[in-house]
Amino acid sequence: MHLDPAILERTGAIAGGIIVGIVAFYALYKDWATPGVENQVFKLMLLLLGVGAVLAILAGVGALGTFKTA
Amino acid sequence: MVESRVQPVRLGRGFWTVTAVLALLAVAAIVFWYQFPLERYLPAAIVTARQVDTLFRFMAATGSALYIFVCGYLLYFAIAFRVRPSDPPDAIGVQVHDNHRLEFWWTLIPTLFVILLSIISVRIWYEIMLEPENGVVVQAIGHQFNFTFRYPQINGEISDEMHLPINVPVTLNLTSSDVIHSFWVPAMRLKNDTVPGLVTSIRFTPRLSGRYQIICTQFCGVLHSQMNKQVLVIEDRASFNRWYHAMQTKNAHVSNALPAAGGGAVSLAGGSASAGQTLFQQKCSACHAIGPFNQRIVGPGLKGVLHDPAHPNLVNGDPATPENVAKILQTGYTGSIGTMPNATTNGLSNQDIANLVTYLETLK
Amino acid sequence: MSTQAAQLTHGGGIADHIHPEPQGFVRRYVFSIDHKIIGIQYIITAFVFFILSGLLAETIRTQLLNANGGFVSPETYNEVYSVHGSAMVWLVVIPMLTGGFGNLIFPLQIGARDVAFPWLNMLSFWIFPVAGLMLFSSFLMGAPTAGWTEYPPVSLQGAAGTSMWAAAIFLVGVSSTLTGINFLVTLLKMRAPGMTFTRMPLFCWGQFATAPLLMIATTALAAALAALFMERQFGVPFYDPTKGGSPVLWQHMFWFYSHPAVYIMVLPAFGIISEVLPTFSRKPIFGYKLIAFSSAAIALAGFMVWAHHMFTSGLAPYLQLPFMILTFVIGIPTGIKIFSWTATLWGGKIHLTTAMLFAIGFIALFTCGGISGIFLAAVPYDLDVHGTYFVVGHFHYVLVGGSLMGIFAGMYYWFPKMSGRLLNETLGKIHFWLFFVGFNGTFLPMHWLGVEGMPRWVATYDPQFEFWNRFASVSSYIMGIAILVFFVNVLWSIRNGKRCGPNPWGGRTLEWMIPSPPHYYNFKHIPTVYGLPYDFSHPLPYKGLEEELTDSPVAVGAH
Amino acid sequence: MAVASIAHGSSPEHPVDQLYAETRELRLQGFLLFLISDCVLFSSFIFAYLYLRNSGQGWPPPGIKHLDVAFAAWNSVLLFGSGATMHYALENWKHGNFMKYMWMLIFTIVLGAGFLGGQAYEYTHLIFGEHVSWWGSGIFGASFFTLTGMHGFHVFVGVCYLTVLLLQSAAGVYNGQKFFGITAGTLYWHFVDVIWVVLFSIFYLL
Repeated sequence: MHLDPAILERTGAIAGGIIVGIVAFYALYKDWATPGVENQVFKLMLLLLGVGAVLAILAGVGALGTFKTA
Repeated sequence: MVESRVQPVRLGRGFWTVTAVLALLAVAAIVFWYQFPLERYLPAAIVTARQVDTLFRFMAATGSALYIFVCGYLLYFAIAFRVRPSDPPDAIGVQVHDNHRLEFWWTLIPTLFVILLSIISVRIWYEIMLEPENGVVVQAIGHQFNFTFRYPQINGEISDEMHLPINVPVTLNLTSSDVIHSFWVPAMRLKNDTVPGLVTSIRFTPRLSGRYQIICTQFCGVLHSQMNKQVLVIEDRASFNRWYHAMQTKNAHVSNALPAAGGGAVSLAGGSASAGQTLFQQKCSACHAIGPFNQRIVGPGLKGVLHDPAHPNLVNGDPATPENVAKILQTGYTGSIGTMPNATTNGLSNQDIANLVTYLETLK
Repeated sequence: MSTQAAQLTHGGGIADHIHPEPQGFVRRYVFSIDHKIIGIQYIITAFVFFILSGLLAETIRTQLLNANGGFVSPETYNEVYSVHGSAMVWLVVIPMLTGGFGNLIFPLQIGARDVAFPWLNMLSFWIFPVAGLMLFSSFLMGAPTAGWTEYPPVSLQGAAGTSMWAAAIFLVGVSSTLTGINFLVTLLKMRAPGMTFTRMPLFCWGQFATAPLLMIATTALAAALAALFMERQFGVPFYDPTKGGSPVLWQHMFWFYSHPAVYIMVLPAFGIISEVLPTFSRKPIFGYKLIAFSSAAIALAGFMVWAHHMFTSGLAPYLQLPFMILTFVIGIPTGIKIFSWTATLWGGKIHLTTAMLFAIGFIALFTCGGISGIFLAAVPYDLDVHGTYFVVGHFHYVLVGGSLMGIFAGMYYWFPKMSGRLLNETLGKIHFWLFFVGFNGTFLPMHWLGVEGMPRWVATYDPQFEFWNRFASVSSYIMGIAILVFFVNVLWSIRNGKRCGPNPWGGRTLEWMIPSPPHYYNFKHIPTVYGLPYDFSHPLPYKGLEEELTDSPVAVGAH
Repeated sequence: MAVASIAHGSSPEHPVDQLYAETRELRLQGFLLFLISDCVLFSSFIFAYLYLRNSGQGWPPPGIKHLDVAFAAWNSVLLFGSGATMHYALENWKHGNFMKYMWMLIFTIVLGAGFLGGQAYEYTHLIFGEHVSWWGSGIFGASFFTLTGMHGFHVFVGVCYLTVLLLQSAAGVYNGQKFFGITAGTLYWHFVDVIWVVLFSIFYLL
């Protein structure tokens, strides 16, 4: 049976997105109390990273993305 | 920290005298600006021009008043408080750091002035923007280096004078065929840029008949300084109509100027290949080579565009016939290989299109 | 960047750390990492470019002597004023005020031994002359012609030099950005103990307000220039409407930089004036906090008004009003500054030295430029005079009458600190009066020329304007003579000027507490600061400066 | 040896002195400011892209067949993942787990390189498959290739920098107290990630 590479990519995106998202938000939760300038920046970055992961998941399930996928 | 240790500030008689003198000067300046006969130097050709003058008088009056006070005090202080030879070398001035009441007032007064100025400007801005829309519609197109004008019922473009009837609202649509120009009539106190690929419009009502210079105020190339030759003629309704009909008959043979994008097919009869060639150099050669299809500048090379067995179809898929080429020239093209603007943006009349197609046919 | 400070890796804290003075001419004066030398390098280089673009300016005025021009061809004329404008803005005023006086003075004033990243500092200096030469070399391949704003699409048609122009300005931008980062870190982290922000001299406040503008706004310009370069060289469509681009996009990106740039060019000058006035009127600056915070306010608001340069550009009408009103609002802090300076003179013991004359002249001329700026901010009036000589008059009042007068004030004020000698006061006063008269004669008539209908960027003009243009041209020659006097003065005084002690003017900021020229390490002991410098009735608010003027060796810092 | 140098960080040959602390402060601030101005650079181009996109000719422009969102999402996940591993690289360094740190760093480099490979594949597909080019495809080609190319270059620089970090840490350049290089690398890598979050959403999802 023929397998569309897009399916693989989407599954990869969803799975990876979930992992990265969990990791990012967990790290954010763990570092929440850390002091210091760079740690504040790190937290912001982790937050945005989590957002990125969520976006990747949404794109993977096809909820987002105006261009029609292949 | 600044210690607000304000010593009692004694302002001597000299200070008050100077203040009085400056006040007089300021009043004089205000009177001057409100009496100054601006329109003798620069007639107010349209209705809103006088509003702009009002704004100018207000800003000039308040501005000069403020300026007189600042500079007057500067001068007076610099002279009155200079070190005298009698002073000991280590003499110091009055050690006053600040005076909150004074600072409060000179923060509040400019703020109030700014509010007042904003109100006045906004009102006048509205009067300029809300000129009536129903009126003569004229299009002015900037070229390097002149303006051309299009009227609804006149074919072709008029390039020397722009006539307008007095006391009739005008909507002037501005665009450009090459680079940014700016359409300015000093007597109108109004200007707007003519931006290629963009149609902006200004609305106004002529109120004073006469001949006024049209000037380009945006640098547009080598001969920018020469781009002030054209004239705006404001005249009474009767002579305007006379001019209008004269133009209609004069341009009757010229094919209609503005093809509605994608509108009726162009008559390709009577195209002149030589005219087309010059036109091609001016308007097309920037993007199209006279070479084989894949010799691209931006668009494909056009050598033998109508006679190329390798490319029986045009880029938009239509068969390569003169009519379809004319259609592309008219409506423009956007596709994977790029974008070509339509005849309006390129400033091509149907006659131009006919000339171009005839020229392209000669390329074998 | 993190490697730039790598040489500070041994010894005590930075404040106590002195890297050994390099020996040999090259390491000392050419590739120096000493902020004082770098500052002087900036000033000299900027003055060289100032002479060049000054000559271009005189070329412009000579061309405009006659209504039909004829001195140079229109093409050349367009190249001349474009390079004149670009060079004056990017190669003269900005480097002089930030890289030059900034480097030279503010580390001394906050009691630091150098800027945060000395090597970065050297790098940003050496980028600058290279970029300058690139800009002027564009004459060889056909210089840009579309003015210093280089609006597309006409700049896309420009000669090959336009791309060179873009590259050069991009480099200057890189240099500015690095300087901004460097200065900001220095001001945030390297102030002497006790030097709180409300005790900083106002020149430092000027730099402190300027640095973020350099750092942020300049990067936006870099993007715009990169896009222009790519479009010109590789045909990547950003601005060309026939390929879907938008010419107005350039205007947004350009002015998003170039309006803050106006404040980059004037805030440090404000700072200089705020140093000169109290020193020579023997009186604290009036309303220190108001002046300091209004600088910050101006810098902040400067980011929100760029589109007031675009009222005629086909901007959506509803966008015009907010930009107009915000621009009016900027007038308030500026007005406050002007009033405070004027009030500083009141009840002083005013020494009318040349520096002081330039400071007072600055206030007079800058106020005029500010008021005509309000005119231009009002949309209805801007729709009339935008793109005319009124605008030319306005920004020359702000940039020449403002920034340049500030630069001259700074030169006369700090030249002793650079060289250990005074500039000649007599020549100085001649310089000032010639310059003041010539300046007003040149730029005042431009206002009514513009109102009556003389557009910018013209090589020939309507004969009705001939009289006032001739008047302006002749006055501009007087200005030229004044500048000549200044350079004669500098060259003469470097050798023969009266030797001066550490503090010829009786200034009270930290740079006057140490020898002139200062030692390589600036301070033997980093002083502790106890208050504002400007209070003449109090003893100096510094401790730990006792040995600065003795021959005792510098005591701290393990090498 | 490197391990040792972490284990007892302030060994005599690595005194943790006041100078280092202050220098680190300066470098940190300078580096953050540099990232800010770099961010402004990206923001300007992003502004340009959104401005052109909304300049009224419709989006996606005619002739642009499709951007492969599925593939892009998958590729982005690689980069985001590398961000997470980089974070844990720094964490492990701080807790002195040298080997874990090295592995995390290596993962980061591999994932980053993978992302670059994916982008290269996407470019070739667009250029040769779809005949979309940087200069010939109107504002789409211009903004897409300029922005993603700029970002790709940043990723490339990051990969090189992290490789250098890897070698340096192997050679024991850093120790338990002096590891600003690693902190800076992490900051930079996070920055590159976050920029991609924005680019991904505005180009593929918007």
